[in-house]
Amino acid sequence: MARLASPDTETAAKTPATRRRGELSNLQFALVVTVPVLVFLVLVIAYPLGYALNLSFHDIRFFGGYSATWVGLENYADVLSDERFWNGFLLTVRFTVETVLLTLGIGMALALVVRDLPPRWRWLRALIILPWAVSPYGAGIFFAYLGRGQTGVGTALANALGFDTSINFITQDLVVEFLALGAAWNMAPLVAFFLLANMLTTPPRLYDLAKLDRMSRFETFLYVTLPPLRFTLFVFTCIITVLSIKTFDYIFTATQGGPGSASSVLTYVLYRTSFQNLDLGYGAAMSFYLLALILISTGIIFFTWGRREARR
Amino acid sequence: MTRSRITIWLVLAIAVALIWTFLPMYWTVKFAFMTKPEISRFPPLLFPPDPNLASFFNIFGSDYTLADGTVVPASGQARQIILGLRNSLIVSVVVTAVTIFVVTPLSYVFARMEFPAKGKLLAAVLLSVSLPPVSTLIPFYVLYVQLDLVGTLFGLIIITLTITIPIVAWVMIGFFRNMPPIEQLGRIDGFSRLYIFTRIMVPMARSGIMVASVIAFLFAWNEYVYAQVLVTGSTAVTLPAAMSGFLFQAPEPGHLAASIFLSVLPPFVIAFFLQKHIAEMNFV
Amino acid sequence: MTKTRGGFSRGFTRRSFMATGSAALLGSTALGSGLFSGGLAYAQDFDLMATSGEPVYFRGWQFRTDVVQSNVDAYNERMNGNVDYATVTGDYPSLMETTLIANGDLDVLYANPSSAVRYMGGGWVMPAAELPNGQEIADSMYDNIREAWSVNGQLLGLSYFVSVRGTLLANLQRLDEAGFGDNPLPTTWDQLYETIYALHEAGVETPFLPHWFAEWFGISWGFLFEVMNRGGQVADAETHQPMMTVDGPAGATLEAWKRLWNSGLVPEEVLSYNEAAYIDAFRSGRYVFSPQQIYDIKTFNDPAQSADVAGHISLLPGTEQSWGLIDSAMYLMTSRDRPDALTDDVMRFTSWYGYKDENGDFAVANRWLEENMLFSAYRPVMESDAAREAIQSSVARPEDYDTVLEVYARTPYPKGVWNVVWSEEFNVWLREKLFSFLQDDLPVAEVIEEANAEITRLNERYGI
Amino acid sequence: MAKIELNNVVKTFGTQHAVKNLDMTIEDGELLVLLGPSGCGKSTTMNMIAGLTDVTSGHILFDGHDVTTLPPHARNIAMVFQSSLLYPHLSARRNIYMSLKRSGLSRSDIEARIAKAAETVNVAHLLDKMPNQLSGGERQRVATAKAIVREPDCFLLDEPLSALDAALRLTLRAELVNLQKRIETTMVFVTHDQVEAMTMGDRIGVMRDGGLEQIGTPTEIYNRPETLFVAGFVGTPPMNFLKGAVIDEAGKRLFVRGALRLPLTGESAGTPPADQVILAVRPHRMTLTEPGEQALPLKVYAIEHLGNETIVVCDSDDHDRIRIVVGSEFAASVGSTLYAGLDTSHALMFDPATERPIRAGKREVA
Repeated sequence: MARLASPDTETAAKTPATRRRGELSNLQFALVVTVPVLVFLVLVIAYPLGYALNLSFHDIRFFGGYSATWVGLENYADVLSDERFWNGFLLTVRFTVETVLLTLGIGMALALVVRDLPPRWRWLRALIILPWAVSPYGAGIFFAYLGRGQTGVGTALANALGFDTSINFITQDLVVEFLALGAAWNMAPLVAFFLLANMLTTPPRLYDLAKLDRMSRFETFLYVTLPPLRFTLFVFTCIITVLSIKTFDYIFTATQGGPGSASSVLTYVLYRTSFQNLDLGYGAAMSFYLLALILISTGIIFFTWGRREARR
Repeated sequence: MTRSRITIWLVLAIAVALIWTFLPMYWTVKFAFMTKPEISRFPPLLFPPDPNLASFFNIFGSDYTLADGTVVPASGQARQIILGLRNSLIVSVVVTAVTIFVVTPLSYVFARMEFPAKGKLLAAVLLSVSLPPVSTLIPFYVLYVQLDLVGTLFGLIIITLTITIPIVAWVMIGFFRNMPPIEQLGRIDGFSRLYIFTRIMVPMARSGIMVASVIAFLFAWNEYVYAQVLVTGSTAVTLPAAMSGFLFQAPEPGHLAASIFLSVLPPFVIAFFLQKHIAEMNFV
Repeated sequence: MTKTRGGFSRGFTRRSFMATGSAALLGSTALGSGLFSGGLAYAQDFDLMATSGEPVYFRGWQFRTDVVQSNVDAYNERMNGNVDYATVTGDYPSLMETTLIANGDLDVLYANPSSAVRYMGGGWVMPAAELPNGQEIADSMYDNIREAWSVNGQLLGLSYFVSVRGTLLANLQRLDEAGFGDNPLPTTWDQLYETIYALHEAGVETPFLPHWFAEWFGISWGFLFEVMNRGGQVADAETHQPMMTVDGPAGATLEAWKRLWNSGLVPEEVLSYNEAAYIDAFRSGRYVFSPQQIYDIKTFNDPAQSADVAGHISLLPGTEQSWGLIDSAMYLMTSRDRPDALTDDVMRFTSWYGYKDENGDFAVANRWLEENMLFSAYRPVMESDAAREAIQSSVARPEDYDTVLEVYARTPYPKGVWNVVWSEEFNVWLREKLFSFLQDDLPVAEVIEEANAEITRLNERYGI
Repeated sequence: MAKIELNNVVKTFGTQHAVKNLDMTIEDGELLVLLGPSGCGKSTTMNMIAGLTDVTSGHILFDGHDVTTLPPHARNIAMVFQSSLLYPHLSARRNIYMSLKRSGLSRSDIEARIAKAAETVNVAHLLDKMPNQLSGGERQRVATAKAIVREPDCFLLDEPLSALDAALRLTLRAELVNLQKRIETTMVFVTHDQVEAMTMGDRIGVMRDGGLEQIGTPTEIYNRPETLFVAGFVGTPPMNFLKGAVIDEAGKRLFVRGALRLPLTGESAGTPPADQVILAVRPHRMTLTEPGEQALPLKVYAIEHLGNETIVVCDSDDHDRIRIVVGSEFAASVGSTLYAGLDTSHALMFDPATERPIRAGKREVA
């Protein structure tokens, strides 16, 4: 047998070069699918940003006659000397750091638990994902009822065990930690699943190696399980940081920023300023500090950690 | 997998994981099966003493007679709950469909093609992830008033897309990046870019698209901040906005719990059946 | 008939705001429509039949929406109306304000007087005085309430309900258990606090649930009424100048609060309660005393709703001092741009719903009284036999009927801080400051000084 | 069947030059192997031949026709990708079918061709399996069937065997060569494995940093490497390099390095004197010897027994790794010193500055 070709098929297989005209180039194809979406997105980014930017240079008043007075950078300067802003800022940072650590830690723990499930028990994995499907405001309601001394599980258990006391987590000292725990409850399953997907790609031989090296469980985790997960952890650190700083509905339904202003994170301060006080110019200026906080935090994470991971 | 044996530690760990997962939900959802006095009892009850389904009937507008003959009246919020359920389904399904339809080609292009200004455009897409809804609410509201979109499903769908598109794009770009260079195979076989994309890449990306759909659906279904301002008190009210009526002002923890229970069912079902795809798609 | 609705300035206001951000996007809303109000062909009898066929948007917060809906249905059916009713949930006053600023689809809404004054200041409200039967409506109200609801002599809205927030409720059963059953109930705040500490000595862990919850009508209102109950004023009713002093009622209130907080008798979580949690907490029977809505006496004494305390909830007598403040709500009409015919329909519906129906009955007000013990501003409603029956069926002891009326009659209204455009802003400020006062243990004098300064600042800002 | 010419082909990605001024001719029916380390531009070159990557400048000709701007399918080529890529969601049969879907052939013709191609590479029994049900070797065969079913003018294979184990690679290598000879089609084969290149190629093109270092038959490449890089890259074990100098001593040229003084013989005898040269010699051309002026002292680093022979891996005095092939019975302890002599008639001399061979009389040119 020499060749498969037969004369009649040869011409057909040799398609003439005419198709080239009908085929889109990379750029054209990219333009066709991206431009409409990008225009949409740019509008929905640019419009509110531009609007808010304009507001932020004005003092907006609705009462005693509407007025918008140009005040330049005054709003921005005022924010920096606003005690409520700094209080909210510190609470946001505290909430975010705690949420990130708890979410990653708990996500990791969940992943380790479901990884080791024997095949017949694998269906349990499906249950662990469920809290992720709960909305932030739903999670807020759950944790409000769970944490309050009046309705909470602490009080119920304490009394069931015979202690006549009320255990309350919604206190000035604990509320942020408690909220972070709730946020972690909400988001950790997703982290767990992506970590699990990565863990399953680690060659089992490495674990045998670790055993031969007589590594302790902890060392095995540290030197075998953890390294391939680092990029995933980095990505989720970024995601959870952004989501935590942005979070509003969760805190709105859980504590309304309370008790007092103990959980009035920046988004809540912003909500009060813009919605309750209708101080729109000032609120807009504050929202740019909030945006800056988000960008700077993710920037810091990227430059101190992400670039190292990306190079790897 | 290092050890697949069931040890006492593993059982313990599973127990803790399950308690962690279900306790917070259970604690509120149990209210749905309790009467008002039972809910407000102090110290709080660990279990519904005499479970009943009154709240579920009430939120759909029916009175319910308890075993002892007490009639629990229907909720006045029932109309909004029913409306909210319908609207939430419409919004979520439409948003999911549009998001997937738009984002799949978008992220494919960003993940696998080179073109000018790609980096900057990508940055713009991702920047919109970090815009907090609280700060864009007022501008959007004003715009919507001018466009007469307040209180419309269409308006809510548009604004929800601004949340889902960047996030889903983010996930899908990662997913497409990790796929083998299959389009080269397709080009050798003489297929157009459109054919390669629609008939080869999309079928191959099925599990990624599934996960992206779940994410889009969840974000749309769970959206509350914009809905609160844009559609509360209108015929376009969504379930979260309708539910919040049980949370503020007049106390109806039972109804709240019943409607939360209702509201987590669809995402639960979806997440439950699609979780295996999540484990498959490894996008980062 | 000419009316001064100020339609022009209102339209202008909104457009200016929107133009601030987006001149290019601005569509041209009909400027002229608001210029002259719908000239209702005002005849002797106010014809309540709707004519325009266009929807009238009626929005309220979530309270017995079943009752509201059935009332609205009745109007729509009998008066050929096209009223679209829905509840607005969440942060009600802020959401309403946003809608009003934006000239959204909203014609009739619930509003507390302080919000109403603010909306009026924004130029978004068509006062009730502009109803063809406005004078008649005003005349049938109790004077003190009409005054509370008026700005510059103009009645803002119609009566939804009048209640006493901060009526001091007592759980008689818990008092008995603690061995205090035979003691007379406290009649002043100072006596109340003494009893609370005595109860605590006697082993009651949580004798008092103070009005310190997180809603906009929570802790700040708690402060307002305690100051007034002690005979003080937060700000002058006419000039709105601050009137708090360290050695006066304001100081006494804060001193009492500080002692209560530092004694640890009040769980910190109260500070994060919404009203649902606040009512549930008292309903659980955990607490002995608590300032609550007067109409919730009915809720708490209803076995179907509050099995643990039903039949045991009484109230402190109003013999020595007042308790609480007038918490009321109105039906307000907005001044949004809309066709004149529709404006006429809005007026017809508001009058029917907020005053008398086509048969001349206070149908809606009477129903509220019967179903939920919601009091009305209309004298004929409150002085009817039906009202007596409604109240008597809701109280724990027969003698409480008189106490209810006694407390109701004495209740003050904080006009100085409520009938002013900055009321909500001051409220938000006060709320945060009071939380901080408790949690950060701020000195009493400092808080009072700052509160006075804040009022002065707001007065200056708004040129009052 | 096609003769493929690359004329001054350049490919840049941004500022990075992936392929630099490449001139190359692939003869009709020839199996050309493109060999080089990863990142040398060999895959880019193949992609340009296939039409998958646009050429920045220069021309590609198939049988004298300029195809530079033609899309891949218009060039009538077939390609097998790294790890024998297949559409993962399609069966083997559908995968092969996809090659002809756009050909315009009738359904029955396509069926016949698929059957024939499957038979040719012996995968007829696998046609209804999905790619993830196939073993590595089976995938490779299916990918080959998918390629030959088009009856292309040219096969392009991009490291198709790289993910397979050694034994399977050996088998499939022979199969591919056999197939190529049977169907007499031009084939370009990209690999970084020099053994694969030597065993398969009619000719080998060695690439480095986007440029062609040398193109020639395996024998030429092996015996007459034209650059230091090629010399070091091709051959197992690789060539040994010794730095030193060439001096003229009484009309005879000597390679001098420390105490070592080696008279140059054979071709290298013509090497002009130079201060710095690199002497390259195959391990097979070195022998163990007694200490002396012509012996290179080495320290044993490792000993690799191959059965028929033994490779002694040593460190030279200036820490160059030197390998010597000796008889299979050789034994020595690691760290011990031994002495090696070498046959300079088989040694090549390179100029370290240009990395090119120093030929007699050409020294001054460089």
